Amino acid sequence: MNHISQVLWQFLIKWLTNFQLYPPEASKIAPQMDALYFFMVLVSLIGLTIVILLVVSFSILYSKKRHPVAVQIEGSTLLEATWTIIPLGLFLIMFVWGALIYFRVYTPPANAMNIYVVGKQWMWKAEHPGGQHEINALHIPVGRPVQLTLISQDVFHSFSIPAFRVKREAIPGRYTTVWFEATTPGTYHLFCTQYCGTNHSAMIGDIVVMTPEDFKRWLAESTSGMSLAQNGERLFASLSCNACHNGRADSRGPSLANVYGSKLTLTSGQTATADEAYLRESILNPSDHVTQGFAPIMPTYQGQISEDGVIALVEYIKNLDSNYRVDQTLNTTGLLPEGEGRAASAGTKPAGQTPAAKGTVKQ
Amino acid sequence: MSSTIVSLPDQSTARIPKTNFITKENGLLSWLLTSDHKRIAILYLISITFFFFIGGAMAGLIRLELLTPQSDLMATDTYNKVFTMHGVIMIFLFLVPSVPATLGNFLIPLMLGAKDLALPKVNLLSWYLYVVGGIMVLYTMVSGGVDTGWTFTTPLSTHYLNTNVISTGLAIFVAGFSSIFTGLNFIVTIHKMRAPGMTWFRMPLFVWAHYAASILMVLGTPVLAIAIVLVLLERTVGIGVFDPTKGGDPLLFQHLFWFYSHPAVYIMILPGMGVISEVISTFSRKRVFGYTAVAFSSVAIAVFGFFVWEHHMFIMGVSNYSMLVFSLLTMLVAVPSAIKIFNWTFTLYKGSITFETPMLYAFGFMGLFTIGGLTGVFLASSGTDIHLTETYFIVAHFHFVMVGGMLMAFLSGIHFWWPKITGRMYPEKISQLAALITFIGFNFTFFPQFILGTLGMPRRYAAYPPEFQILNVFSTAGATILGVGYLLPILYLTWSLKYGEIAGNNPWQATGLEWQIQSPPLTENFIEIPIMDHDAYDYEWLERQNQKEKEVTSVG
Amino acid sequence: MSDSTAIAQTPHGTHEHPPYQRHHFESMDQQVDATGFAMWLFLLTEIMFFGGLFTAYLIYRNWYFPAFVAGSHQLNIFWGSLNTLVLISSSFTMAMGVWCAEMRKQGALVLCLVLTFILGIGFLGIKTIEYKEKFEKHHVPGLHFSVKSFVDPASDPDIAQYHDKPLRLDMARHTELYFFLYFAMTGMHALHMIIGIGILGFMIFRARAGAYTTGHITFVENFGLYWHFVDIIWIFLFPLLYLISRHG
Amino acid sequence: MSEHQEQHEHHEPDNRDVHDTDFHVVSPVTYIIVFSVLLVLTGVTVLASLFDLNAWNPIIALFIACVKATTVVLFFMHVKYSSRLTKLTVGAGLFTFLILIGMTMSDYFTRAWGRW
Ligand code: HEA
Ligand code: HEA
Ligand code: HEC
Ligand code: CUA
Ligand SMILES: [Cu+2]
Repeated sequence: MNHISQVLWQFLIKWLTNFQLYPPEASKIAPQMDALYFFMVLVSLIGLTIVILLVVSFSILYSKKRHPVAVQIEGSTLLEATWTIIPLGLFLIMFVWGALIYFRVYTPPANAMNIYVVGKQWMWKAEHPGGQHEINALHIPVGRPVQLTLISQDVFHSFSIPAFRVKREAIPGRYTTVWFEATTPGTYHLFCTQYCGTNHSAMIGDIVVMTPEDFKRWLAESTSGMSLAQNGERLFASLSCNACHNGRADSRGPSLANVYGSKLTLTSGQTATADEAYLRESILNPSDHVTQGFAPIMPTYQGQISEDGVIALVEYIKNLDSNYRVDQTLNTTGLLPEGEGRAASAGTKPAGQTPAAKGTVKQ
Repeated sequence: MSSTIVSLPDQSTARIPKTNFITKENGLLSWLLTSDHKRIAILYLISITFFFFIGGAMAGLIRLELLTPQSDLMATDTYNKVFTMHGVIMIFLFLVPSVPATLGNFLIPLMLGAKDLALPKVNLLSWYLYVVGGIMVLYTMVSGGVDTGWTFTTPLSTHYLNTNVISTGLAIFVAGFSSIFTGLNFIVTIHKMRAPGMTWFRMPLFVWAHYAASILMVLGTPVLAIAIVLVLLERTVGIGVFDPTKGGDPLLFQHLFWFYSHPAVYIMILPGMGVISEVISTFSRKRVFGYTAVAFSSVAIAVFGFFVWEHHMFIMGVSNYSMLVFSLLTMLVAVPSAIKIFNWTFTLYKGSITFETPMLYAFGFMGLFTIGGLTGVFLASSGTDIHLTETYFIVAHFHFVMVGGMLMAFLSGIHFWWPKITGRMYPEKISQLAALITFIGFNFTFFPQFILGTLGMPRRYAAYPPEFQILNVFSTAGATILGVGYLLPILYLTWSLKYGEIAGNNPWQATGLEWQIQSPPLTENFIEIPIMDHDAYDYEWLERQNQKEKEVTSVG
Repeated sequence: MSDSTAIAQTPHGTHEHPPYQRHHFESMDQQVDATGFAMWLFLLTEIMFFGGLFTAYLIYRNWYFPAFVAGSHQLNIFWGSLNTLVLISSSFTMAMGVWCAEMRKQGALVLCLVLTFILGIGFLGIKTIEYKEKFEKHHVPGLHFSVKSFVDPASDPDIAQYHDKPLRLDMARHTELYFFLYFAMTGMHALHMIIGIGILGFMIFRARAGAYTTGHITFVENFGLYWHFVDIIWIFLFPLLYLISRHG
Repeated sequence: MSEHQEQHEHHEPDNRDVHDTDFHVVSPVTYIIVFSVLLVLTGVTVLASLFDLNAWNPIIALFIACVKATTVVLFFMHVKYSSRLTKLTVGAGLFTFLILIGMTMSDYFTRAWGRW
């Protein structure tokens, strides 16, 4: 008995000292989200109190003992209107307020630094533009908007950082984005919140928020020697993308320099903005959107490049502001024979080419 | 003045009527081949109780596992199977048929003054379909289980699991048709089988609620059926409608699934709301405040319930613009529920209230459903949904509405109509205690989960960071209390079958047609079809009726 | 029963009920009404069941239009049109069957039912021919599906008339989705036909014994509703799958 | 029987839906006309599909299909002569069907707005 009460006691102490009602507010959006949350809590409490107060006081006032004969009342249009309109009004406020926050969370600012995140059963892999990879962790600087571009290699996952109040589904076959700006250095939980199979509950990690200086140091220490764009460049050459996208006047494919962010007109007549998702789709499903003025000859690379590879390519194309680099690689690798352009060929190329051409295709 | 309305016949002389639907025929076959809606209701009652306890045992395992942060009681995939079976059983084999297939089946013909449902054989077929579905689920359990979660998210369920998705899918498909036929039967009955004088606005609100729920069953369930068929085809022949690697869209599955499963949550609550209307009215001796508003709000919930399914997919990559539409419509569908709550509250006003067990459960319903519903609004507001979705906040939300709401309503109804079904009263004191235990245990179990969810604890986690342990311990402790609260009724209700007081026709002095006939009723319900000449919940009519009877007996 | 409500003068109290009136109905009117209404409700569930497939069809046709064009070129308009005619005729004979039952013409009823039966079988027969062709050309999704006809249309003489441009591999793969939807939709439809034909067989048997020419025709009428509904599904499947995507 | 029937109706003028049973027996002439209309429309729709009319192809084909379906529903399925309830039921089915398709499409068609 004594033993049990001690355990209980400790338990209580532990509870009281660690008691929290909501997680730390470590991002810019968190206080805004919490404001709405507490508004809703408040409204709910008031609503609930009204209901409980009415029920309890009517129960006391009109219990059979005190009020033996019921008075029949048909209803009241005025009251009906009241309790239709007031909750409706409150709910509508919540709807508008909520939608504002929703759009804020899912509309990254233009100056955000972009980090790619690939989810797979059962880990998170983050890829920084500088080529730093991390598994089940994400290091970010404080005070800088960070955009995540998420994708899954297999099933739905969901990237959740409760302390930032953000969460976004990683979908197979499609990029999604979310952004945040961390405000307080520290380590926070990263969860996969979408049920994704056996080890769903182990698909967790740490979000490490650092001061800008620390972050710089971390970036320098964890570099793999090759940035994402450089990786992409190697792939670009080894997949012989540059056979068509060489930026020359007679090239078969459109020049990719500065294509990122531009508005393209498709043969279907629609226009499209070339964002990450568009670039990815162009590589994997080129037939879905053919740029005006070009023949639909680009082969699909579906099944030949891993998501990480696509990310590297996208990052490379994003940063391509002139065709100088493409030209450089072209000069070193030489034009590939007609019909080439398969990933498979990359591995079977004869030795003696520049190291830049020896990109590993599947990571 | 006494504080009870119970008016039982003199126990020394009272007898249970010799001929009634239970004693009419004997033998197992007479039950298995019956087409009497009352007997089928009892078959359902037994089978869903069975599955409730299996589902409850699963819940017990979940809570035990979550007592500690590590996954030490069972391996993670076992845990995943356990919560999947818990969800599947509780939803498809317990809550969806709970009130409609038992109380609804039993009462709708009685309340309308009909001899049976319109299609008695189809009704029996529904039960058999249910049983087949149930057996397939049991088969799934013994042959290794399934770990998709009750939502069957593609492509997880189609290409990444090698558990018994197919048998579970088929089970749900079959059980779905059981539900479709029940709903269809109710709609036809309500339209075509009403006794003379029973106009739409003289129907009890219980019937209105079932009418609304039936619409959802008939129109929603087939979409679930086709979604499941597509999943099964994808697993067997690999066709790719939901497979992103073949150009399919995995979100399409969720559209189809939630097109059913959102309306399904109203299938799960509306019949319960019907029960609450009856109970509140009876125990406050008053016509339900704003009868028409309550009736139409049921229909409004049913209609608007079809327009909001996407709120389960807000962060899953749906278009932002359609999110706006669905979020707005979700706000609209919440309003009719609020209307109901307030109308029930005002039914108490100037009533003459007593606090028997059904009423206690009804009070429990009102409090817990209000909390559950309002937290639903947190999730419907797209901004907060980002933070709260896929966490224990949702788990708490839906247990508040499903367990705190519907299960409370179910228990309320079971106690309320127990004397009608069996002819005997349940023991009042201990059942009041059970209601109290349930209420306390419930809050202990699920309230901490709101905080857990806000703190960010994801759902469907076999292991969790240690800082969440304390609240989880609370929750598990509460579940133990809750379990006791649910075991008690089983015990004393069984006891009462033999030892309960004889109830007589109308122990609650309620106004419904079902109370004006003997308990348990005759197989043909009414010797002669009644003519309805008064409104529902007309206590003055009942008074006059009792008066008349007294005169007759004193003269005779 | 002492405290029951006022008792209705049961209008049929003195009448013998017809043998086919079920005990719980007050009148034949009520029974016929109720079963007819139930049949309609059942058809609603069928609409929603097919609704899921139609939704999928619309989405993917919109996404992968070229694949749907190429896929629909593989369908044979002749067989499709013929089947439409067969099915419409069977609907007509069914409608006539209901009329014969109403008019209590036993021989004609049996004839109509038999004709409907034969036309139904005919429909399935033609469908089999079409399915077989798909099977031979490896156009059945999941079973060694081949995109050859789409990446290299010149190799497929059946579609020479359309002068299709070759699809690139990524788009060509999506024809599998088209064929899946083709098989799922026509297959579900065929399943309904098979069930219907089974019931028809039973009805022919009963009709010859005179079961539906006594004035009690609920069964024939409700089956008619089902049969026409299946016809309507085809009325939509035919243009969606065969016709609207012919021109790329 | 019919006398009783009337009495019956008097008892409860407002509580049941109009009976379906006093059905209008549709004459074979109507059926034959409907049948020929269906045949002709099938011909038209096949014919129309042979010409390349761009966006009009699906519109025409679906319009014809709708007309055909409506005729079948109205005449073969007797809805034209049925009670309001039956008409309402058909309407409800159609409505929910359109909700399923329409609201799902509202997601698919607006996804692009934010992306490309
Ligand atoms: C019986 C079942 C039931 C019921 C009735 C409801 C009712 C509601 N639900 Fe719930 N819901 C579920 C069962 C149910 N839900 C389940 C099972 C899930 C999870 C599925 C899964 O993912 O596994 C879920 C998930 C769920 C989500 C998805 C969350 C997510 O995945 O991100 C959302 C989002 O909008 C939601 C909203 C609502 C709303 C707005 C209501 C409304 O209908 C509630 C209306 C009621 C009220 C609003 C209360 C009464 C109001 C008052 C008394 C007024 C108070 C006064 C003032 C405001 C002044 N629910
Ligand atoms: C009607 C629906 C219903 C009901 C009644 C319940 C009842 C309960 N549920 Fe359930 N629950 C769901 C529907 C329901 N649940 C759904 C749909 C999910 C989601 C599944 C998914 O994610 O896919 C879920 C998920 C779910 C979770 C989250 C799991 C996770 O995400 O990881 C938890 C955790 O606490 C939980 C707990 C409980 C508890 C404690 C009860 C209690 O109320 C139960 C109390 C009853 C008893 C305890 C039974 C009493 C009898 C006995 C104790 C006898 C026992 C016998 C033996 C042990 C032999 N449920
Ligand atoms: C056989 C020639 C060819 C090869 C090889 C090729 N492309 Fe293309 N690419 C094209 C053509 C032609 C287009 C424009 C028409 C279209 O969109 O299909 C194009 C379009 C694109 C676009 C869209 C830009 C726009 O303006 O629409 C991107 C991005 C792209 N290619 C990237 C790549 C990458 C990355 C690779 C290698 C992995 C690659 N391409 C290989 C020919 C090619
Ligand atoms: Cu990944 Cu859960
Ligand atoms: Cu919902």
